[in-house]
Formats: sequence, C-alpha cells, structure tokens
Amino acid sequence: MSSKKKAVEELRFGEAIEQLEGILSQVEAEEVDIDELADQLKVAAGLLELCRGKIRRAEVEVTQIVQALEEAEAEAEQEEGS
Amino acid sequence: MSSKKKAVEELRFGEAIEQLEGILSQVEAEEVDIDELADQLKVAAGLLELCRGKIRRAEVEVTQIVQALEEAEAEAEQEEGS
Amino acid sequence: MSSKKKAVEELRFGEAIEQLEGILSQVEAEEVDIDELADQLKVAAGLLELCRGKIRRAEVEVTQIVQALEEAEAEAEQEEGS
Amino acid sequence: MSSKKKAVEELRFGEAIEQLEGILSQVEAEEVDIDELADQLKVAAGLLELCRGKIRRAEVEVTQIVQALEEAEAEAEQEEGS
Amino acid sequence: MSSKKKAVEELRFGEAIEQLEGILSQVEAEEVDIDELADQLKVAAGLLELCRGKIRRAEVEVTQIVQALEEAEAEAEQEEGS
Amino acid sequence: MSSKKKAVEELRFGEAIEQLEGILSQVEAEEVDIDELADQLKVAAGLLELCRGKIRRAEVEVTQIVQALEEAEAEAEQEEGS
Amino acid sequence: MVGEVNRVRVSQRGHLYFELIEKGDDDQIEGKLEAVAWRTDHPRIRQQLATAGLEIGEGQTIRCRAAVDFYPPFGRLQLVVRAVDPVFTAGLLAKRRQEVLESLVARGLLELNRQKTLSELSLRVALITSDGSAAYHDFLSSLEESGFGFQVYFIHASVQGKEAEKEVTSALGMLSSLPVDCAVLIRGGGSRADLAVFDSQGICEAVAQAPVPVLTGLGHEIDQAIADLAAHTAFKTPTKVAEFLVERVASEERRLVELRAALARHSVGLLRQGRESLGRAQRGLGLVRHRIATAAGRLGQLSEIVARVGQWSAEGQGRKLQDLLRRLVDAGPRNLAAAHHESDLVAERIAAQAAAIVREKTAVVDGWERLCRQLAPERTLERGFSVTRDSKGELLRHPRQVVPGERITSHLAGGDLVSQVEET
Repeated sequence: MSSKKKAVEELRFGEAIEQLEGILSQVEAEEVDIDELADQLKVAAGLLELCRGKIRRAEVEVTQIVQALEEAEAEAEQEEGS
Repeated sequence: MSSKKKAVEELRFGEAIEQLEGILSQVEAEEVDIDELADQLKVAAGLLELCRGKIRRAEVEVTQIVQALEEAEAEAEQEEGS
Repeated sequence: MSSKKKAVEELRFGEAIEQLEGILSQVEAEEVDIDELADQLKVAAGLLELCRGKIRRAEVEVTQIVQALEEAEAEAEQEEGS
Repeated sequence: MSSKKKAVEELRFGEAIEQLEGILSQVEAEEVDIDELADQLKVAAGLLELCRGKIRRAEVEVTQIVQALEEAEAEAEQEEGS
Repeated sequence: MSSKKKAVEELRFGEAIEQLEGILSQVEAEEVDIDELADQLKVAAGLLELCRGKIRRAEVEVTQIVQALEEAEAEAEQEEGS
Repeated sequence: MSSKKKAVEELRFGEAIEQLEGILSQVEAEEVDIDELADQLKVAAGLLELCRGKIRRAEVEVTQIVQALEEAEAEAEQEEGS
Repeated sequence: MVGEVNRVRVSQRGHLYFELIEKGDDDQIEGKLEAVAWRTDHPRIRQQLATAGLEIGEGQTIRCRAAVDFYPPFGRLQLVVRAVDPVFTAGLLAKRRQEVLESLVARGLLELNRQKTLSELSLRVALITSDGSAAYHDFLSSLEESGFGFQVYFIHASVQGKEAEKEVTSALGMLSSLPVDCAVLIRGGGSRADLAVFDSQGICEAVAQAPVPVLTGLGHEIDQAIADLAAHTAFKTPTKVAEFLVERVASEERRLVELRAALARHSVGLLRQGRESLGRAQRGLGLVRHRIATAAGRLGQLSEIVARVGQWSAEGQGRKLQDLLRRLVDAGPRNLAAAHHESDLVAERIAAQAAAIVREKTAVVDGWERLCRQLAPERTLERGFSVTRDSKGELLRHPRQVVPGERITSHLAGGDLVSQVEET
C-alpha cells in the first residue's frame, strides 16, 4: 500500500486491488480488531465497488473495440475474397 | 495487560479479551483473594458485556455490508448475463 | 502472621486464613497453654466466622454475576437465533 | 521451677504442671522427709486443684466454642444444601 | 517504441507494428491497468487500421517511367545517327 | 549425730532414725554396759515412738489428701463423663 | 579467325549474317569483316554452340573456321563461316565472368546490396524489365491477384541484345530518384547466351550499388548470373519474385491479424483476471463473518469459564475453611484431654509415692523396734544368763571384786536370787 493514501476515487484498479488484498490478508491474519472489522470491511466494499465499476466500463469499451476490429478484419477478408 | 489501564469503554476488543483472560487465569490459579473475587468477576462480566456489544455491532454492520456486496455482485452478474 | 496485627474485621480473607492456620498449627502441636486455649479458639472461631461471611457474600455476588452473565448470553443467543 | 515463686493462683497451667512434676521427682527420689511429705502433698493437691480448675473452665469454654462452631457449620451446610 | 512519439499518421508500417507489439507485450505481461486497457486498445486499433490501410490502399498501380528512358535513347540514337 | 543435741521432740524423722542407728550400732558392738543398755534402749524406744508418731500423722494426712485428690479426680471424671 | 560478333541478323532464307570486329582499348572498332553462315551451316553451328549453352550473339567473341569469299555483286570480301569453336567462346566467357566476380568481391560490392534492409512491407516496387514482355505480365498479374496495394514504378529496359547492358544499367541508375522499397529486375527467360549480359560489369555494379534492395528473377533454372549474386535476393522466375513480395505482405497481414487476436485475447484475459481478483476479494470478505463467529465463540467460552471459575473458587475456599474448622474442633478438646491426663498422672504418681514412702518408713521403724527388743537384757536372761551385783549393787565382772562371805544378788529371768560368796 502506498504510504500516502489517495482518495478511493483516485485509485487505479491495480492499486485498489492491492489495497483490497492488503485488507484481506490483515483480516485473514486476524490483525484487524473486531472494532475495526466493520470499518475495514466498508473500505473494502468501497474498493470492490470501485473496481467493479472500472471493470464494467472497461469491459464495455474493450468489447466494442474488439468487435470493431473483428468487423474491420472480416470486411477486409471479404474484399479480398471478391 | 497494559501497565496503564484504560477505562473499560475505551478498550479495544482484543485488549478486553486479553484482560478477561488475565483475570480468569488469576482466578483459576487462586491468586485472587475471595474479597476481590466478586469485584474481579464484575470486571470480567463488564468486559464480557463490552465484547458482546462490540460483536453484536460488528455483526450487524458486517451483515449489512456483506449483503450489499452480494446484491451488487448479483446485479453485476445479471447485467453481464443480459 | 503480620507483625502488626490488624483488627479482625480489617483482615483480608487470605490473611485471616493464614492466622487461622497459625493458631491451628500451635493448637495441634499442643503448644498452647490451657489458659489460652479458649481464647485462641475464640480468635480462631472469629476468624472462621469472618471467612465464612466473606465466602457467603462472595458466593451471593458471584451467583448474581453468573446469573446476569447467563441471562445476557441467553439474550444474545436469542437475538442471534431470531 | 521459676526462681521467684508466684502465688499459686497466679500460676499458669503449664507452670503448675511443672511444679507438680518437680514435687513428683523429689518424692520419687525420696528427698522429701516424712515430716514434709504431707505438706508437699498439700502443695501438690493445691496445684492439682488449680490445674483441674483451669481444665474445667477451659473445657466449658472450649465445649461452647466447639459447639458454636459445629452449629455454624451445620447451618452453613444446610444453607448450602438448601 | 521511439522515445519521441510521432503522430500515428506519420508512422511507418514497421514502427506501427513495433508499437503494436509493445502494447501487446505490456498487455501480455499484465502491466496495463484495467483503467488504461481500453485506451491502449484504442491506440492499438488505430495502429492496426493504419497498417491495414497501408497494406491495401489500392490495387496495383503502375507508374511508367519508360518514357524518360526512351527519350534518352532516342536522343542517343539521333546523336549516333547524325 | 548433731553436735548439739536437740530435744527429742524437736527431731525430724530423719534425724531420729539417724540417732536410732547410732544407738543400735553401739549396742550391737557390745560397747554398752548392761546398765546403760537399758537406758539406751529406753532412748531408742523414745525415738521409735517419735518416728512412729510422725509416720502415723503422715499416713493420716496422706490418706486424707490422696482421698481428697481421688475424689476430685473422680468428680472431674464424672463431670467429664456426664 | 577470332573476333567479336556484331550486328547479327538472320535473312529470310535462313542465312546468318554478322560482322566480326576487333576493338581497341577504348572500345573503338579497329577492324571489321562481314561474315555469313549459310543456311546449310547455320543450324549446325547453332546446335554446336547450344550444346555449350552458347549462341552467336552480339558482343560475343568467337573462334571460327572460315573461308574468305569475295562477293562480286557488292564487290566486297566476306567470311564464310563453316564452324564455330564453342570451347573457345565458353572459356572466354567464363574468364570474363570470373574477372567481373573477382573485381566485385575485391571492392566489397558483392555483399553490398544484400546488406540493405528489405522493408517488411515492400509495397512500392521499381520494376525493371522489357515492356510488355511475358515477365512483365507475369509479375504484374501475380501482384494484382494478391489484392494488396502494390505501387509499381515501371522502368523499361531491354534485357537481351546489344542494348541490354546499357539500358539495364541506366534503369538501375534511376532508382535513387524513386520512392520505392525495392527494385525488381526480371527477364522472361531465353537463351543462356542472353544471360551473359547479367554477368556484365556494368549491370552487376549497378545492382550492387543500387540504393534499395534488388530482387532478381532472370528466368533461368540452373546457372546464376553474377547480377543474381550481387542482388539482395535472387529468384528463378519473375513470378517467384512477385510471390515472394506478396507473401511478405501477406505475412505482415497475418501478423496484424495475429496481433489483433492476441490483443483481444489478452485484453479479455486481463478483464477476466480482474474479475477473478474481485471475486476472490469478495469471497475473502466472507471471512470477516467467520472471524466474528470465532470471536463470539471464544467469548462464549470465556463467559462459561467466568461462571464456573467464580463459583468453583468460592467453593474451594469454603472447603478449605471447613477443613480448618474440623481441625480446630478436633484439636481443642484434644488439648484438654492431654492436660487432664497429665494432671491425673502426676496426681496418681504423687499419691502412690507418698503411700509408698509411708509404708517404707513404717517398715524401717518396725525393723528398728524389733532389733531393740532383741537387744533388751531381759531376752539374754531368758536364755539362762544372769546379772550378778555385789552388796553395793556394783555389777560383778570379776571374782576378785568380792570377798568370801559377801552377799551377792543374781538377777535371773524369773527373779532375783541372793547368795553368799564362799571363796574367790
């Protein structure tokens, strides 16, 4: 985790996943006190939501681009075939 | 146990459990005078109540967060599936 | 036995038991003059009564605390179960 | 025997027994003249009377104390049993 | 990739391919954050389009340069013939 | 024999016995004239009478005291037994 | 006769006419003789040369057997060639070829063009060949079939005959001014003798020094011309050159397809991985509940321990107390009994001893009394002894104490007896 925490919204996907895994490993190692468990979980939930949004957006865009590329290729092949 | 005792309300769950176990081990080793037994048990009961409260609160919060997370995931999967 | 005797009422349970055992060991070793036997026995009886009282009070208190604990626990389980 | 003789009434049980044994040893060693035998016997009788009196008084008291103790115990057991 | 980026239109085919492979190797090495994935793919799509265009811009196009040569020859013959 | 003769009545039992022994040893050694013999025997008889009287008195007293002691003991035992 | 063949032509009737010339150092013709191979000889000569892969071509030096003939209608002298020595020409050609090759190697030209990089995408091509030839058509149609956007800069050059060397060299010289990725030098095929042009110093040097890679397709199956060796890559036919170029572009196109597919695959993979990470994280967060349950369980245990321990501790102390009480209750009376016993014992012993003393003293006194009684004089008298006194009452111990006639009194047990002394 970076020493200087960014606001959650500023985090990149990779950083967010890293923070998530940091929280998880602390929870797994029982380094988190019951008192802080809920707070940590909230942070984790926020990070999860952030990442989910990022993936959704990326998926839409990537799917579009990949589709466009495939169409262009198919077109080119058709031209060739004609 | 910390050398400087905190008020019971300020204790973290882990510290409270630690104090509880300290009291119990003293009582079990019969190092506690019968004069203080009740007082020590009262402290122990107070610590138990504190911990129980903390767990209850944590349970409620965690359940809510986890539920919200699961709903968000289900939603995401539905979107994906559609 | 402490060098500076406290009034019996001020004694802690442990100290009272210690004094009792001191008297008893002298009486058992027949080191007590018949003149003082009754007095020593009276002191011992007083100490016994003191200890008994302490135990009775401790028992009552402990029972109350334990009862309170069990009720709290039962409540917690019911909440959990509901 | 103490160098400075106390009045018989002031003697402690142990001291009286000690004096009695002194008389006995003299009598047994036949160091007592027949003229003094009766006197010595009288002294011995006095000492014995003293001791017996002490024992009697102690008995009364001890019996009372023991009785009180046993009653208290029985009471405690009954309470416990109830 | 060249340190000084050219506009995509200015790229030679080889440079474009190089950039494409650079992007691919980053994506393969999972060095691209989900946040940047779509952007990188967009760049890649542009490069792919550029390359494809270069490959099939038109059908064979023949430019005659023979004329210049013939003229030069005619001149030479004339000189010869004269 | 004491250098200064006491009156027979003043003699202690032991002294009387001593004198008796002196008289008898002289008589036995046949150092005594037949005339003195009777006198000496008279003295001896007197001494014997003295001794016997002492013994009788002692006996009476001892018997009384012993009886008194035994009665006291029996009494004590009776008390104890009761 | 030895000379260089020049101005070759075949008449309609099948006679082969040519000039046999001799050149000076600066390529100037110094001697010239008209020559002819009659129709009757021409096919045989041709065949003889063909066996060595040769033909009578311009610039070729030959050795021939000939008769000098004078042709009166024109008034000129001409050689009638009966036979040509193929070995001579072949050797000559080979020698020349060797010289050119060595010169190229010596100047480092042979590798020069090969060192040029052939662009991955060689779409702009300079084509050097004879206009309208089969080679030209084959090459262009191969490119066209591919459908790729080739751009061909065509430069006409004769690839056989006496102008070939000059034209090809000149065409190669034009490359520097053209925006091309490579040059293609092709020929549709033909005699082996024609190929000799491509061994010429001029063409080979031009190929080597061309500003772009030169690909050759000179249409021969067996031999390689020196131009082939100096070129970037040599192919056997023009079609092969075209196929090579098309294949290069096609491979680039395939590479593009692969790149696209790989990009798509890995992008999707990255996304899937991201999703998996998230799924893992989410499942991991379920652990939190487990943590809480564990903590609650521990708390329950502690609560039970608190309950048990409190009571148990009080009970334990109570038992201890009970024990002490029992000991007290036992010890007090035991002390009393001991005191009792002690005093009784002393009393008994004193009483017993006192009685013993009384008894003992009585016995002593009794003894003494008995002794006194035994010693009393009466006892002696009873046994028959008597005590005798004189008249004065003095005890008689000796007869001389008395005189005869004196009255003496004897004391007997039974009484006194008075007697008179008769003699002493």
